[in-house]
Amino acid sequence: MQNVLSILFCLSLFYLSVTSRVKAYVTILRFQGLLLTVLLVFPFIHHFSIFALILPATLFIVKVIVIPRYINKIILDLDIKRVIEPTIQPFTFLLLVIFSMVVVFVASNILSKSADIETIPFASGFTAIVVGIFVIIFRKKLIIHVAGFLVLENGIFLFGTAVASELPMMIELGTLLDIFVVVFLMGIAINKISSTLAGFDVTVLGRLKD
Amino acid sequence: MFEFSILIFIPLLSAVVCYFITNIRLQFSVTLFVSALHLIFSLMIFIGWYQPELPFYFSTDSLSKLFLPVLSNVYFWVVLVSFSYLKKQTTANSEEGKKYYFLLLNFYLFANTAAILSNHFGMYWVAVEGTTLSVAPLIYYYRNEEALEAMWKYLFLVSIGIAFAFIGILFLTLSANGTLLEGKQLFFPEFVKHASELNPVWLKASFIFIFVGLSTKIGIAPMHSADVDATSNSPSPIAALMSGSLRVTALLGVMRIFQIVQPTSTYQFAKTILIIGGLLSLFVAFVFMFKVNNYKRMLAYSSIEHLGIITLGIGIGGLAFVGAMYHVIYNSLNKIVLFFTAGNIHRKYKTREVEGVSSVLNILPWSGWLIMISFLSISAIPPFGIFFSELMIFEGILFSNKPWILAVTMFLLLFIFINMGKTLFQMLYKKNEGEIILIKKERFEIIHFATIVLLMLLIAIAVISPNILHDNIVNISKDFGIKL
Amino acid sequence: MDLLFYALTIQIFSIIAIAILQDNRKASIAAHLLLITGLILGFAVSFSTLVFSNLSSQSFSAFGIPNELFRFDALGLFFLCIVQLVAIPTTIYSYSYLKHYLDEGKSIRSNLVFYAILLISTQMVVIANHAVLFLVCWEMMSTSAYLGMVFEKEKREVQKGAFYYLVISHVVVFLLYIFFFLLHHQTNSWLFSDFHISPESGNLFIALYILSLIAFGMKAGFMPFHFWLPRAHPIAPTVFSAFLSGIIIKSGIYGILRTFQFLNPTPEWLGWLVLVVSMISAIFGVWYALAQHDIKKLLAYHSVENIGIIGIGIGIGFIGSAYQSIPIQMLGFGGALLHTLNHAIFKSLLFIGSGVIYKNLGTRNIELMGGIVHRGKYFVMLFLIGSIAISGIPPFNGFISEFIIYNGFFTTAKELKNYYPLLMLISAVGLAFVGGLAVACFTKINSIMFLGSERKEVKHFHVSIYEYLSLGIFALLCVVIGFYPQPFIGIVNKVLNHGFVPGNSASELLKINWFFISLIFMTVLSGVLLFYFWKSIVQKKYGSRVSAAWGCGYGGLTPRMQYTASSYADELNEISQTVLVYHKKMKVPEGVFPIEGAFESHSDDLVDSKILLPIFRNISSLICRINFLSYTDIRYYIAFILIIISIYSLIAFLWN
Amino acid sequence: MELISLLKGIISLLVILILSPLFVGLVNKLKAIFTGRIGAPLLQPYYDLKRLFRKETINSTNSSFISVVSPVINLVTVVVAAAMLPIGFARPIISFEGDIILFAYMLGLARFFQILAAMDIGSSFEGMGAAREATFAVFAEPIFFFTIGSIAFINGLTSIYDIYHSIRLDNVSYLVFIIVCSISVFFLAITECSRMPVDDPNTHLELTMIHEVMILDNSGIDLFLYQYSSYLKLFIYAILETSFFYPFGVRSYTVGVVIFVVVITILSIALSISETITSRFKMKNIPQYLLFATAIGILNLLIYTFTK
Repeated sequence: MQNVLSILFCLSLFYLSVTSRVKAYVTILRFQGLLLTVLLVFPFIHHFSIFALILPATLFIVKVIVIPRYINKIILDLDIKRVIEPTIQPFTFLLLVIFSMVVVFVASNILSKSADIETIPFASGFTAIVVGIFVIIFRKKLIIHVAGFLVLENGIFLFGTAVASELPMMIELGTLLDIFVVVFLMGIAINKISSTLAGFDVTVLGRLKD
Repeated sequence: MFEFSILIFIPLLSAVVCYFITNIRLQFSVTLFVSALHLIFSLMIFIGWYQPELPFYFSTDSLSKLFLPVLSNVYFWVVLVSFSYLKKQTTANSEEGKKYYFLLLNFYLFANTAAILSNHFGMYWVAVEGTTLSVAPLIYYYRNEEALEAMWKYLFLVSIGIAFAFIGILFLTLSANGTLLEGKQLFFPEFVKHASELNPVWLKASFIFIFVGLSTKIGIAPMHSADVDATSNSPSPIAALMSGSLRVTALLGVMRIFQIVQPTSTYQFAKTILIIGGLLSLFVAFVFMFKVNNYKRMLAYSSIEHLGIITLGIGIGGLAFVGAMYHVIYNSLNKIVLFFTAGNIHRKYKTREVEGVSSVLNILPWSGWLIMISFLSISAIPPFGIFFSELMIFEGILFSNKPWILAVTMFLLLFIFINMGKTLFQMLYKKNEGEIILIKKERFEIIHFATIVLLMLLIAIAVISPNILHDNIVNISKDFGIKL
Repeated sequence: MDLLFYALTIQIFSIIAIAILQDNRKASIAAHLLLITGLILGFAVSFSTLVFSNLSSQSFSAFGIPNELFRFDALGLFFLCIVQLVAIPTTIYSYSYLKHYLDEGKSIRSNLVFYAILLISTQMVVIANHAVLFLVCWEMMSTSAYLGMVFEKEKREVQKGAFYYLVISHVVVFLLYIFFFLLHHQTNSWLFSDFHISPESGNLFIALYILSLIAFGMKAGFMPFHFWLPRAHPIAPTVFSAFLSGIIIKSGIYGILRTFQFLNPTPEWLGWLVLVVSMISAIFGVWYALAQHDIKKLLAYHSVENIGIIGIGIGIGFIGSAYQSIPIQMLGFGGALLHTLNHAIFKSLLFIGSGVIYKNLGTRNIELMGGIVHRGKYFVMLFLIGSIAISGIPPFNGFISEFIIYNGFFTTAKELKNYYPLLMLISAVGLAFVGGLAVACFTKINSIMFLGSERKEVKHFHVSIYEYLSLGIFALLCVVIGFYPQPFIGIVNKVLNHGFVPGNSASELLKINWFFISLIFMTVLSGVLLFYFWKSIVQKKYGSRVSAAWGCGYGGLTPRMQYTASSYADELNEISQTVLVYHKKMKVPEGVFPIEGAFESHSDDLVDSKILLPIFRNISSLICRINFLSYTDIRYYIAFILIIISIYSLIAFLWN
Repeated sequence: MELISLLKGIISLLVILILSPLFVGLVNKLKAIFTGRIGAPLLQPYYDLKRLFRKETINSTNSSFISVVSPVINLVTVVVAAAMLPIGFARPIISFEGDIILFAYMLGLARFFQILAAMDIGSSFEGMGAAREATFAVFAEPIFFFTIGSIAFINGLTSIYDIYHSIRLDNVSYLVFIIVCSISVFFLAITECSRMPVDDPNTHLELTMIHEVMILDNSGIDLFLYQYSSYLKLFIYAILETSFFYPFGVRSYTVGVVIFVVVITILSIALSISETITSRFKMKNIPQYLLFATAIGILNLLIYTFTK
């Protein structure tokens, strides 16, 4: 089951790498959030407890509802153009993603010998991290950068579930809170940037140099 | 529980208070009170007048005992000068910045204290992220384009770095698989206890990720850029806060994982990585000192350099490690002085470009002489503390198994000194033609008082060298398995 | 020894006095008084200890201060005496110097504070016994000297030269770090009194010596490390350049002698190395000096020369210690020590004199001076005494120390037969050559600056009583040591006997017939006076008058027709053109109605202008071409994270 | 015994003081004869001195106390230097370990003041002379050390008296060595006393002179002192030269004196001949000339050191 979800996750990453619409990113973020929630809820089917549901609930609220809405709001307010501005061809990007994915899978397969880990969630989580970085590196729009950052965070989350360690709930919540605040601040920053610098991609951020 | 509330809850509380009261002066007094309280308590804990028993996820050991006073000292002075600074430093749209200034400071204190006192990787991670979040708006105090850009870069890059650190932490849990620690919590003490059983492959990976991730906050090259931007564009007290305490807090995390790595087979590897990082930072500082034309950036690079020296010292180990611990203290003190005085100059000349500044010694005698003296002290000239700590570090390097590093370090430091001196002295001495120097007294302000006290402290600690400090540092090096 | 620390404390009080007293003049008076009292007291204590007490015990306990921090052995006390002796008149001069600036309404507090710190730290340097304390005092000395140097900080060349000096002292201290680390590591102690390493330790021994020679030699200004002197001395305020040249460069000598105490016996080649380097420094130092027109720069190069002469003595001493020959060591080191004292005296005299001239004429270019003798006769006499002394000409103190060094040559030749006479002879010839050049140089500056008629109209020439006092004290010392050297020789002998030249019995220094020499000098003096009276009587009888000089029948001689400094030195400079980087610019008047012609000669420092600066320029241009790190786009930053992580992982993968 | 040797010393000093003008006169006379003139009488120098003594002293308007004391210092130092020279194996008055250094430096003192006095006039003629004097002195010093000094270093003797005392005839290489030494001393003498071909004592072209031009503006008693000390100087170098040629091993004072007289005459003949047949060098070439003399000394020394 976990593996299935992970595969879906990877598919979402592929879609991410070929799509050229800003909206699609938000949808993908929603989708991934949903996947992660399911992934968390899944164990509780056997032994149910309200208390244990707090974490998935917050996850759902933060990652599926609040953050995507917030991003959408920013996009609408600043009416950012619908198309992203890639700095390389989508095809090349896809190749890059596939290549890194293969590398990650092979590597994690090798590594799984030394420690027992479910290869597929682990690898797909890691791939998500790499892809997130790629998105940030090869896209210009700041909002897309935020999306990339979120993809990366999702990857980390998936990967965290994969390494089968239960971090205490308090800390999980703290993590979520942090992510939320970060995104919130970034949103404000983007607003400011678009207002003061009249633009919302990295090319306007070139003042600080020696 | 009492001291816990003093150290962690009261800052949070006062942050809330600051949210509700609008009067800046009142906010200031509350914050100052809190900071003084914090300073007293951390000193008492450091001196060991009583052992605080802290709740879950928190505890004190020799390392945090050392780092806590560093934090609260820096914080205290920053708060002390902040009020006069805010009064003077009014740009067109820094009003709302003022509104949240003290709130964020308090929140920063809360988060940073939590980070230092936490004995759990997860808690540490959350707290460090918290410091980032509290500092980022403070960087944006001036509400101008540079500040905005700096804030964005800092926030974004550091968040990603922190994310990587989180991956590192996860790797650490992985490395614990199949040992007693499996399924246990990520407490440092347990890990330190059973370190030898950890799986080396994952341990290596986790060290790499945590080190690189936190480097974005420490400012280890090549992840230093955002740090430099942030330090050079934030208001001076915040810059002092960042290079004085924030970087050190991030360094704490690296030292924690280093402490875990120490008894294992990964130790040598970790040392090598640290040495590479330190040398890279030195090199970066060396390169940019040649072309820097903005004195606040210059100071930022200088703190890159000194964090690099500290990392190098930790990586070398032995006497260099002890030197590095001393260096942490002295560097934080010295950085405050430098940034405060630089702030004065900025306030007078309204520019950060070196070209725009001239004959400071005549126009601002106090600040001019103070910045000159603090420059001399940062470039390891006695009787200031840095001299002694660098002495230790150098000797440690010379008698480690890689003495050639000393040659490289000295070469880089020499050129850093030359270029920094050239830039600074040009500012201090240069007299534009046709400019009439009228020797007028600069008013003696709280900020000068603070800097003078700090310089005195810098000398006093070095000359008196209190036993408590020395013993504490010896304990730390014991924890790190260093035989002296 | 407590008294000595009281003396130091009194000097420290001067700083406080400056801090608390509001009125500049009061502050300056109080500070100078305190400094001078402290110095006199200190000198009295150290001198009496050096002379009267038997210095058998290595270290005295001073109140409170534990023994190992300070140490009052013979060598330290000797240098302490030199420092204080020179510091007293310099401080007296400093008062009138600063008074001059006070009248202009310039703030002198900072300068005074740094001067006080400089004095105190320099005195501490020579008595420090703990290596770290030594380093601390050493750095404070260099740094306060720097801070004092930038007194006239608005001037570009002041900033440059002073900073140059600061950088050099930074390099020196880096080298000293390594030097002391190695010693510490070897002897497992920080105390000078415990440092001793025998040549058996092979490479370490050599490495230590090389380090110490480079570091201390750089401070002392041996060639090729002399380049900072001619830059730092001219721009410093006179008080500081006098102290710099009189004392601070001697701290390098002190260091080298200490090193010898730590590490002996020396291998012979080391002695030769030192000897050759010093010979080069002496010859080319004075030759460079000959090519200068800036009086202070010229004197700076003369410091290089004299350091060279001291170094020759040390080299002889090293050779002696290689052969375990006591007489050679006595003469070599004795000559070095005495010349250190002498040079401290007359170089300070000359620098202060140049300061007086600068104050009155407002220029340091000797081509614009002349005829000062008609303004200040006694001043010129004092300066002349210094010049004769520094040229090593009898009957003043310069001759005495050079005489000892010559005797060192003779003794070395006598003691160690085979090819030594030849080598020693060549060295002696070198020293004689230096003497000749020095005569040429000092006749040049004395005659051009003082004699003849005024090339540039001198408004007023006033020498204050304080200036006369300090100059007078120095001149008196020159004369006394020249005419009656025995006691000083005795002191030097004592210094050498105590913990320097091991196991010495009958001293070669005292064997020299000093009595006879001073007798001869007396005869010369009395003879001169006698003949002078006789001559004046004769002149009364046959009359004497004043008339214009002979100009081939051309009456209208003007000051500009006098011989110039550059033409005076031209023939000698031509000979070593390449080393001196000596170039002339000449505009010959041509045509039927010639417009005015022009001529100027100029000499750059070889090491400075041809080696160091190009290297530095190349490095900086190279570095400024590096810009792979200075991207402004955040995406590169993130890419860096990815790259560095993969690199580290690669390292981890390839590990062992 | 002590007293007698002291007496001998005083006598020899007196001899030097008295005979020095005569030597100059002798040289000039011989020169005149060689050039086919009758020439001035033998005692002409004495007459000159007498005349100058009577003249009125004239100082330049620019001159200062330097030019007042300089002639005196000049004379006194030269006399003291003269007092270190042995004549016919009488121990000179001043003789101690290392007096060879003092000898050289005493002459240095004389030169120092001579140059200053020349510059004191403030005319460029004297300037030229002074500059040349200084320049050539720099190269003359080494010659002195390479000749007499070399003997000192080889025998480990540092007193002029002992040095000459130690001269032996026993082995040939040493003899050769001594002879060549004497040759380069001859060069030295020519330079120091500014004779041909370095300088022309009786030219009257200001631009070409060295010593003469330095005292161009002096007169009366000053000139008297200068002249007398220059005569002394020439004679001193002559003695340095002749002392090489003592019949080695003879230790009798009278014989020594006799031979001294003989050798002095021979030397004066040699000097006058050389002055007759050579002509002045260009100023530029004089350093080469001096270096040549030095080279002889070095070569000689090398040969001697490595043939033993």
